[in-house]
Amino acid sequence: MEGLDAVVVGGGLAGLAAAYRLAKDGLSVILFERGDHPGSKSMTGGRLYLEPVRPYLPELWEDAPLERMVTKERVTAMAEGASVTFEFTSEGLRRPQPHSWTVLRSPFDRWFGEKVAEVGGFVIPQRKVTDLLKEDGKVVGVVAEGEEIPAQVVILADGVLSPLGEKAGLRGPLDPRYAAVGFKEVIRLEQGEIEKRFGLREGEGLAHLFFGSITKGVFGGGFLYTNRESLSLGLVVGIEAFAERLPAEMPELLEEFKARPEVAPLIEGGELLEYSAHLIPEGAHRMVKRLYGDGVLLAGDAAGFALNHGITVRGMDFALASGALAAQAVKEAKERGDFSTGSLARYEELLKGSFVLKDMEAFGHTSEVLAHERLYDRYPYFLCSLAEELFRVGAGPKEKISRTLWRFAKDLLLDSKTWKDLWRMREL
Amino acid sequence: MEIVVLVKRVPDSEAQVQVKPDGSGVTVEERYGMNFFDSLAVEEALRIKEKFGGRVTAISLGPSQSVEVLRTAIAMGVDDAILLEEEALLGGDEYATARALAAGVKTLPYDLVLCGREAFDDSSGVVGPVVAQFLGIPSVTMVTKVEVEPEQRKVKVEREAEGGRELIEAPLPALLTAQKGLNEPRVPPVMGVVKAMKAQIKKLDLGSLGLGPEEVGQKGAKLEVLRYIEPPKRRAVKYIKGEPPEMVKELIELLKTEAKAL
Amino acid sequence: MAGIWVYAEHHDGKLKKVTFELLGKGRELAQGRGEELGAILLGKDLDPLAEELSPYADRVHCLESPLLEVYNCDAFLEALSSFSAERNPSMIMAGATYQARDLFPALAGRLQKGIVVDCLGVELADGGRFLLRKPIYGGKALVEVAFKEEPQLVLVRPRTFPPAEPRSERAEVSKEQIEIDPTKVRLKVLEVMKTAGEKVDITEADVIVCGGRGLKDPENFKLLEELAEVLGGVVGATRAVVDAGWRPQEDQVGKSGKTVSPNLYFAVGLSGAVHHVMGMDTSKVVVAINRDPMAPIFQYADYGLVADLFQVLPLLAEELKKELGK
Amino acid sequence: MKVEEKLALGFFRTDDRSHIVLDQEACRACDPKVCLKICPAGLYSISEETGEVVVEYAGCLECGTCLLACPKGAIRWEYPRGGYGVQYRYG
Repeated sequence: MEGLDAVVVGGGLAGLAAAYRLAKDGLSVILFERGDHPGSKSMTGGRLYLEPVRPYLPELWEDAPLERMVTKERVTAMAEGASVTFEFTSEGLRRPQPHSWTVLRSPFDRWFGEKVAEVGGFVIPQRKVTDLLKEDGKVVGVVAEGEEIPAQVVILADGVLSPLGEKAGLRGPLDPRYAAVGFKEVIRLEQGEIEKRFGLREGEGLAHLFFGSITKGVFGGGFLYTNRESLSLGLVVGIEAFAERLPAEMPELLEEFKARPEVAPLIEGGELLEYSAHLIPEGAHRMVKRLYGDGVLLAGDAAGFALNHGITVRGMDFALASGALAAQAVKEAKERGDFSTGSLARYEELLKGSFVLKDMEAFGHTSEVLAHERLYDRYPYFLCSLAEELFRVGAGPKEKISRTLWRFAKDLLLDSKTWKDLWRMREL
Repeated sequence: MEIVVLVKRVPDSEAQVQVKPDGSGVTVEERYGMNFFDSLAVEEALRIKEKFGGRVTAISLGPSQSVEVLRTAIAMGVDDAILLEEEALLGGDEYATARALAAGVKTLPYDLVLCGREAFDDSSGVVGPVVAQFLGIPSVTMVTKVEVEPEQRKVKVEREAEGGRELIEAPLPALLTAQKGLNEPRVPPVMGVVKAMKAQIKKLDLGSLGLGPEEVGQKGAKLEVLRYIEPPKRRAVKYIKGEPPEMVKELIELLKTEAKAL
Repeated sequence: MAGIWVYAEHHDGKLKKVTFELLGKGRELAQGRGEELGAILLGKDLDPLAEELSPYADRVHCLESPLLEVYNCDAFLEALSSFSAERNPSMIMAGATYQARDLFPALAGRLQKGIVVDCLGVELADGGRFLLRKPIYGGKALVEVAFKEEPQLVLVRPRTFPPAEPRSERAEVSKEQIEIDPTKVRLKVLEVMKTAGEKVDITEADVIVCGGRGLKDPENFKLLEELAEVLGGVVGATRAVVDAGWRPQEDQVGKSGKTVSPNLYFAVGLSGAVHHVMGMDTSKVVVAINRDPMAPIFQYADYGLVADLFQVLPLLAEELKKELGK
Repeated sequence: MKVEEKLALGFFRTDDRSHIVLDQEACRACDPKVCLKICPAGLYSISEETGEVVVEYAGCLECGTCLLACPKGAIRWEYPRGGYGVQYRYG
C-alpha cells in the first residue's frame, strides 16, 4: 500500500481505540497484534469505567460484549482470622447510564478488532513488531519480524513493558517500583447461581476489593468481579515490595486467598477456566520522558496511564481515551502534512484537556500512599479488632462503645506515623 | 502451468471441541485457519508457478467464513480465489464435497490440482482422490517432493509409502496431495495480507457449477451422520512416586497386575 | 450375494496384520448378516498368500496380473473397481494403511460410493445396517455414520480389533485373471525405496517406546531402543525430533506422521503436544515419563512418572529383562 | 490446585526456542533468588541435575514480572514470536 498513514502496535484497548478512530476518519491504518487475535494477550481484573470514555468513542458500545453492569461495590479489610466489609449500592450506579462494567478482555478486544476491520482498518494478528524504522532520528515505520512497513506515523500501544517505547527513546525500562503484577483465575459459575450467590439482579454485577493480610504486608490486594457466567478472582501485588520480602511463593498467595472463609464460599462449586497474569503500571508515568516524538506516539499502559486510587482501579478507560486522542492528533497532523515532534505535540495538549492527564496529575502520587505497608497490616488489624470488641459479647461486663473506641485508637493507632499517613491520604 | 489448489477452513488443532449433550452436533471454538496440509499445497503451487510461470487459483467449499482461508491463500501469492458458496453445498460427506469441488475445478484450465493429504477436522484424506476421479485424472497421495516437467507434460513425485518412499511419474494433468516434508509454507508478507483483505473473492453457486441440489451437500452424500459421541475418557493418570528404583518396580507391578499389558 | 470382503494387503510376500484383525471382525459381521466372508488379494503369484488366508475366510478372491506385481494406484484401481462393480459386495474393509488410504478413496470416486476412513468401530445394528464410528477433530469427538448405499468402503485403524482365530474349514480360492488395459495405467512407479529395512511397521507394533526432545541427543535414543527390544516393541519419535533430523520420518507418531494404537505406549521426554496426542490417544495403556509435572502428556497417560528419564529408562530395561526372563 | 494444573487449562502455542534466556553465571551468584518465588506461574526452579536455575518457558503468561524483579539483570526476556505463547480465551 503506497503511503500508509499509520501503524498501530498492539491490539489492546489503546491500540484498538486509535486504529478505530483513524480508520473511521478515513486514514489508512494497520494494527499489529502478536497474538492470534486482539485480546489474546490482554488481561484485566476487570472492570471498565465506561462513563469517562463515551465522549471519545460515542458510537461504539451498542453490541459490545460487556459482562455485567456494576451495581454493587464491596471493600473488605482482611486481618488474620477476621475481616470488615463495607458494601455500597445505589440507583446512581445504574442511571442514567451504568457507569462501569465488568469485562473479559479476550472476547472484548476481539470484538473491538472486528469493529476496527468493519470501518476499514487492517488488523494483522500473529505478527510481532520487533523494531522501529528510523530515518535521521525520525520514526518512519516499523519492522515486523524482518519485514519493513513504512508509515507516516507509528502509535505505540505495546503495553506496560513497551519495548518499542524504549527503542523510540520516549521512555526508560519499567522500574519494579512502579509496577504490580495482577494474576487471577476465571471461574465458571451458572448465570443464575451468580445472581443468587451475590444478591444481584439479572445482568447486574459486583465489584469486590480486598486489602490487608492477604498480601502479607506487601502493597496490593485482592479482587473479585462477577462476569456473566464466571467470576474473576485474583490478587495484585507490588513487584518491588514483594521482591524485598518474598513472604511466600506468588501462586500460593492466591491459594491462601481462595481458602479464606470470606472467599471460599463465594467460589464454591465453580470450575476453573483460565489462569492469567499481567503487569499493571503503578505510577509508571514517571518512566515516560515524552509522550510523542518525531513520527511516533505513546498510548495506554505504554504511556503509564493507569491509576490505582485504592477503591477505584482504572487503566482501561485511560487506554481507550488516550488511544482515541492519539488518533485525533494524528488526524490533525495529517491535515497539516506534518508528523514532526512539534506537530504531534498536539497529542499532549489533547490529553491535558481530557480526564487522562488531569486525573494523572491530580492523583499521580497515590501509588506512594498505597505503597505504605501499614495499610496492609496495622490498619486492617485495627478495624477488625475494634469490630471484634464491639460485636463480641464475652463473659465479663461490656465496655461502653465510646470507651472502646478511645482505647483502640490510643493503643493501636495514635502515633506520629498515623498522623503522617493521614496527612498523605489527602493525595487520594 | 495452470494450477488449482483446494483449501479448507478448519479449526486450529488447539480449538476446544464439545459434543452437544443430545449428540446432534459439536460446538467448536472460534479459532479457525487454513488446513495445515493445504498450506503445503499452496506453497508448492506458488513455487511451481515461480519456476514455470502460469496461474494459481485457490478453491474452497464451505460457509461464508471460508473466505478467510482464501484470503490467506491470496496473501501467500495465489492469483485468484473462488468460494463455492451455497447452503445446499454444506453438510455433505467427502464424496459430495469432492463432486462440487471437481465441478469448480472444471470451470478452469488446469495442469495440476493440489490439495492437502487430509483435513484436520475429518482426517479422511478422501476428497483429493475423489476429485481426481471426477476429473478423470490420476492421483498420487502423500507426496513429499514434486518435480514438474512441463515440456514432457509430466510430473515426478516422491510419496511416503509403506516402509519407505516411492518415486512415481504421472502424466499431466494430475492431482497430488501434500504431506508434511514437501516444503515450509511461507509466512505471507504484511502487504500481501493487506492486499488480500481487499481482494475480490469470486463466488460460484450450484447453477454455475452445473450441479443440482440433490447431487451435493447432505442430499448428495453417501453417508448419513447418525450422532456425535464424546470420546471415551481415559481414567485419571496414576502418578508413581518415590526414587527411580521403587518407581520402576511399582510400574512393572502395575503393568503386570492392573493394566495386564506385559 | 457377494458378501463382505477384506482387502488382504501384502508386502514382500507377507500379509499385513490388520488383514487378520479385519477378518475377525468381518466374520462377526458376515455371520450377523448371513453373508459370505471373502478376502481379496491383488498381485502376482498369490497362491501362498491365498493358502495363508484360507483358514480365516469363506472365499479368497485372487486377482492376478503382471501389472499388479508392484503397487500402482491406477492398476490396482482398475482391477479392484471392475471386479467389485461386477460382484457388488456389501462391504469392503481394509486397514487404514498408506496403501489403502491411497487406493480406496480413488475407488470410492470411481465406483461413486461413500467411504469411511480411520474407523474405530463397526457394529451391526437391527435391520442389518452397519454403524461406523470414527474420530473427528483429532479425536476430540467421535461421529457415528451409516451408508446410504452399497458397497460400503471402510478403512479401519490398525489394531482396533483383535486378530481372527483360524478355523478348521478352508476357504474356496477363486482365481481371477484380470485384464487391465495398460493405457489406463497412467502412473509409473519408477522406484520403491525401502528405508525402514526389516523394522516392524510402527502401526502394527504391540509396544511403542516414543521419545521427544527430552532425550536431548539422537545418541540417547539407544536407551529407548534397549527398552523396546526387551519388550519386543519399536521406537517412535515426535515431530520435533524428526524435524531436527534425529529420527527418520517413518518413525513419527502424530498428526503429520502415523496414527498408532499399541497395547503399551511409553511417552518418554515428550510434552504431549496436541499433534502428537492425535496420533496415539487410542493406545491401550500409556506410560508417561517426564521431568516436567505440567507436561500435558500426563493427561493422556495411565501411569505417570515425574522423573529423570536418564535414571528411569536403564533401570526399567534392566528390571523388565529380569521380569520377562530375557 | 497446583499452579501446573491451572496452567494446563490454558492454550499455549509453544515455540521451539525459549523467549527467556538466563545468564547462569549471574544466577549462581544471586541470593535469594527472587525468580523462584515471584513468578505467578511458578515456572522457575532449581534443576536437580545441574543445580542451575531453570525456567519452563512453555507455561509463561508473558507478564514480565521476573524481568522486573531480577536483581541481577540476569534474565533476557522478550515476547514470543508472533502467533506463539499464551493465547487467552478469557483474559
